[in-house]
Amino acid sequence: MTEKLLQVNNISVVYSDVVQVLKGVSLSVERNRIVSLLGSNGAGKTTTLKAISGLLKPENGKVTDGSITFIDTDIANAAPEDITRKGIIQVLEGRQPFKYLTVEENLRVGTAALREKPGPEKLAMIYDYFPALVKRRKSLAGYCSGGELQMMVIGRALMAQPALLLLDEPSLGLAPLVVKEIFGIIKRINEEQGTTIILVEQNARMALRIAHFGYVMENGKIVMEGKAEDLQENPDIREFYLGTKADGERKSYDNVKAYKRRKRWL
Amino acid sequence: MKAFRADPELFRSRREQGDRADLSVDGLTLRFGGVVAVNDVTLRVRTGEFLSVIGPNGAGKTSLLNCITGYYRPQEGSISFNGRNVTHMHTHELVREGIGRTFQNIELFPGMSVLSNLLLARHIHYRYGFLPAALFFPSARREEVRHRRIVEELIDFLEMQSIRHRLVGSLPYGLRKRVELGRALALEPKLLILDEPFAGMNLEEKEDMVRFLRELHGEWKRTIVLVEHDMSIVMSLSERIAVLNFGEKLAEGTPGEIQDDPEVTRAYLGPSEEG
Amino acid sequence: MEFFLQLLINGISIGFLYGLAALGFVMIFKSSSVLNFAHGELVAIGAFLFLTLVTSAKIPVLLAFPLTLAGTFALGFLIERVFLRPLIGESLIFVIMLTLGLASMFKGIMLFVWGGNLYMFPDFLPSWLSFRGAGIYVPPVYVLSTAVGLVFLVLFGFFFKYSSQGIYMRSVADNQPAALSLGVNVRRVFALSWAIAALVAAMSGIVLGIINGINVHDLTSIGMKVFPVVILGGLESIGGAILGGLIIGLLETFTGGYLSPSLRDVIPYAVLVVILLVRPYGLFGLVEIERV
Amino acid sequence: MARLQFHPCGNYRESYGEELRIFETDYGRAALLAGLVLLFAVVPFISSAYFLYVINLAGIAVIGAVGLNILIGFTGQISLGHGAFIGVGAYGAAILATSLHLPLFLAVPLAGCVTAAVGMIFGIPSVRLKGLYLAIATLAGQFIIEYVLIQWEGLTKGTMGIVLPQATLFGLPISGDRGFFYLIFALAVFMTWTAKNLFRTRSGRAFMAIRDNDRAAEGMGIPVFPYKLLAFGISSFYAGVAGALWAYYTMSITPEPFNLDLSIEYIAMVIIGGLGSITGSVFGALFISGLNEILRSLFDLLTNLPLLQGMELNPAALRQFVFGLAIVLFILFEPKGLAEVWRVVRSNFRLWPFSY
Repeated sequence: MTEKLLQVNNISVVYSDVVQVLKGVSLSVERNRIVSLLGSNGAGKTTTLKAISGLLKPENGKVTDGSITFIDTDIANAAPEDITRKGIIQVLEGRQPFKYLTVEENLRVGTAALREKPGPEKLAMIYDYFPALVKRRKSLAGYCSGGELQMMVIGRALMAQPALLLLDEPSLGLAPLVVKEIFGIIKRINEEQGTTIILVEQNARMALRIAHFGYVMENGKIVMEGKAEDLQENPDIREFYLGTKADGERKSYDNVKAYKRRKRWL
Repeated sequence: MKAFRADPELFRSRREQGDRADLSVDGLTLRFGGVVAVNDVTLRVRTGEFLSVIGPNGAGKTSLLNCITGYYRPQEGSISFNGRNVTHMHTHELVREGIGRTFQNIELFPGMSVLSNLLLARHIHYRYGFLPAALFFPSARREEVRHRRIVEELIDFLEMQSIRHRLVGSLPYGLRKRVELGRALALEPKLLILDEPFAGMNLEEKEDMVRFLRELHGEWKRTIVLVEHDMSIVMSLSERIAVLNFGEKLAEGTPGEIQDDPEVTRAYLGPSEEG
Repeated sequence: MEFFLQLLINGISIGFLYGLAALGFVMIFKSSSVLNFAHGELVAIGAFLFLTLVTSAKIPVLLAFPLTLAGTFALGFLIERVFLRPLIGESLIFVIMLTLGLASMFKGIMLFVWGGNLYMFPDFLPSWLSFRGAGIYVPPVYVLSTAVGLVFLVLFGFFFKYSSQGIYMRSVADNQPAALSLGVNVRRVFALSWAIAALVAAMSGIVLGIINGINVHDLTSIGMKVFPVVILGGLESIGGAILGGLIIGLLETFTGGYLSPSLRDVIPYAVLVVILLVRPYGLFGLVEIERV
Repeated sequence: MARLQFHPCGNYRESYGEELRIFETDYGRAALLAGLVLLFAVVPFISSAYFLYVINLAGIAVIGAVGLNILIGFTGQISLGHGAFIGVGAYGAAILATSLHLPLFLAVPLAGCVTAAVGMIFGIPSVRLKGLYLAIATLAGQFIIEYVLIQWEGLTKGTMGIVLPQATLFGLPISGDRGFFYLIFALAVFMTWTAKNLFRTRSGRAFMAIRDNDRAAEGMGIPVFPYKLLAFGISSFYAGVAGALWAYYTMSITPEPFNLDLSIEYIAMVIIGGLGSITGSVFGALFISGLNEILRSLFDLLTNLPLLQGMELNPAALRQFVFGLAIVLFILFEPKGLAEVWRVVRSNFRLWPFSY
């Protein structure tokens, strides 16, 4: 039950041989868990995901130090085709649909990494998770709304039968109701399919609610880690990520002052 | 509150026109290949007001903004700004009328520095002609310096001093959003339209942005239209909220009224819960 | 009337040939959004390879044909490997300029080897392929070009619409990072599309060679002719490529037949500009989906 | 204020005006001045007639290449018709000089204006066409202009060509290569400088905005289509001036040289020099012109070799191949072009002996 699926060991990532983005990041993910990765913009969350999925390479990035062990092989700097074949699929930030393909064709591309193409029951399963997609199956993805697209790209990734699903900001730019729906589905996928998930989110409140474990990143380093329940109780997390005051009351933007309180770990 | 370091008059290139920004949208309808994106929407924005537009994804919020800013041509209805019918104006003409905006998916010039991005937004405020520029007459040089000074003021205001020479493409998401706000401000718009400026930001960045917007509205008396999904921000900043659903206006009112509207709760907010 | 009919038939056959040449071009564009300026050179290389195999190496035609196709397939593969692969992820303009450079290089090599002379294939098409009647005569090669054009149209159409590999190709052209994230083998897609494109180009080169004879300048200029063809049809459309080919083929033959031969080469471009002004994405091209 | 700055170490500038300078250091300005003195006072007197001829052609190419880079490199509109526009300039000047008997100082700028007008006409498709579709529309322009140059015999005398009168400037005959050297390089330096100015001011920035993101450019109040047309106009004006000078310099013109190959040659200059760099276009033009001459001499050498006497050598083949190879190698190994090479060399030189 507590078997390690992924072990990221002290990795450093450098872009174009000059810009160092990650400075010794370690994290471990147990099977069947949702692990949430929190942190400010530019902290290196997306880079961490890309280091795992191998998508650094097309952007001139490289893991220069440390190792990434998936089950029992080191996948640091491996080609993205090989990593996806091992069962790690990343859902990119900003959705990235194939605009000129229909929704169903988009889903079909999801099977690219599989040697044996699944039958129609797989598609049916996706439509079961995302009923909103059924009536859009024949329309071009470019004409779908943000919520539909987010469902489509998660569905597309599910088609690949991932062992480890990397989700980058699935709630970006979505309406509150849709965000709730999507997080509900992510939780269901984790419970019903047993898919292990790493979730990068700005919406810490939602993320910690469905996650089992959490990491906090700042400036290319992990600065805090713990069980999701513990993180939710941590006063710093509450102040800077959840927006709750020490007494449990929700902080309001009405009181935003002209000065900033600094984080104590910086 | 932090005010302009230098003479605020520097910023008012078009003082004679004043800050009047009355927008009225009447019976606006926009269709895209069979889909009705905006359906008979009527909306008013008064000078000095802070109006938020909320609604589910695909409800037509961005389409509405795109009609107001001239990117889309509505099939029916009219838009007028300060009493002038602007329904069929091009985007660049609307910018001259005083409507400036930011974009949902960030539309900066990634290969240019923050400074160049902001200077570009000064385009309509330049007065020198083509020939003096090509020969770089002293008049052109003086104007370049004048605009540079204005842009530096904005950089100060948005606390971007340390990144002014960085390429925009290399900046993290949250900062890019800030640059985009700066660029919209450099246009000196009377009406500032912001399309999801908080998306993808963490709490801290959101607080910074709220600070800027509050000062823009409170001190600079800008008229602002905001599209945003983060309800706590919307409720805290707006004076009035309009709700769109399936291209139609579902409700309109003060934050208090909207929060208690059962229809809005059902279509958009979902049952409230504490966490 | 007979003159008209003859022109019509000629136009259609030439049109199918242009369409065929354009198919390879569309293939590359559909998978990688690259406008291949070296396509005319690929057409010429195919024709010259076939010529060499048939005349110098004295290999029988039935064997030389598949050998040529295999050779150009390999060549396309190689071009992608050596020249285009290092540019994956670079700005598109560089890739396009690279094909311009390649075109110049290939043309130089061919001129070096074969000069500007005109060569002829030995006659090998069976006469039963021809058609005579109603006062018109359709030579076998025209029948051949029409048939080959139709076959490839159907083949390509099904390939892109339904086969997994075809959908992967479209996905790569659409959004390369997303395709990579799902495990689509982008490099294989590119290599394959270049290989197939070179093969199809060679096929049209051989048929063109039978009609007009083989000359470096004439054959490479087909590379320029595919532009109005594919643009008319819309850069991404298989059916559009064939239809564009037909339109250009007919326009050319009729201009040549009724107006003046010197106008032949200009009219397609003039028509092209007019059509593009009315329909900026060609007759069947995908309208760019822009969301602000 | 009078403090000279030789090395760019740290930002010592005291006013925004200083940041607007083309050269970061006084050293750079001094070097340019020295270069100009060398160019105008020394080069014409120590060069052989042949060398002067070569650099005169290179100077003309500089004007054309700077023009093309304004369109492709700065505004992002790919044009495959630059060769034809140069032809329009050449014919414009020739016709103005022979039919209307206009003097050179009027014929050259007027030819530029005529070409600018023609360029803008062929730029009209840019109102709706983008990227590749536009590139093909300009290709159509190339072929249509070529056709008109050959077929409109009443105006262009068709393939016969036009012979130009002796070039005079304010009554003084411009004689020989040295005379043309001053004319060509005065214009080349002036037009390069103007282009530099363009891109540190309003219109130039608008061009770059259109290149980077035309929707956002529109949102900055930049009327995109008029600016695209303007870019076509300016670029063609440069082409027209280059063509006019070429016509006067070679004294007689035919439609033949202004074909697609010339367009591609100019694209090669721009790519090899570096897209979006004025300095780069200058380098690119010099490089390609130099390469042209080297290939020509190399070919002469080869044909005279007894070993190769029997072989039928094709000069076009060699040129085509080396051209293509140069483009391919630059794109593969230095896509930012000679401008980048120059920057690296310069900064190494400046920081020598401490490279870090």
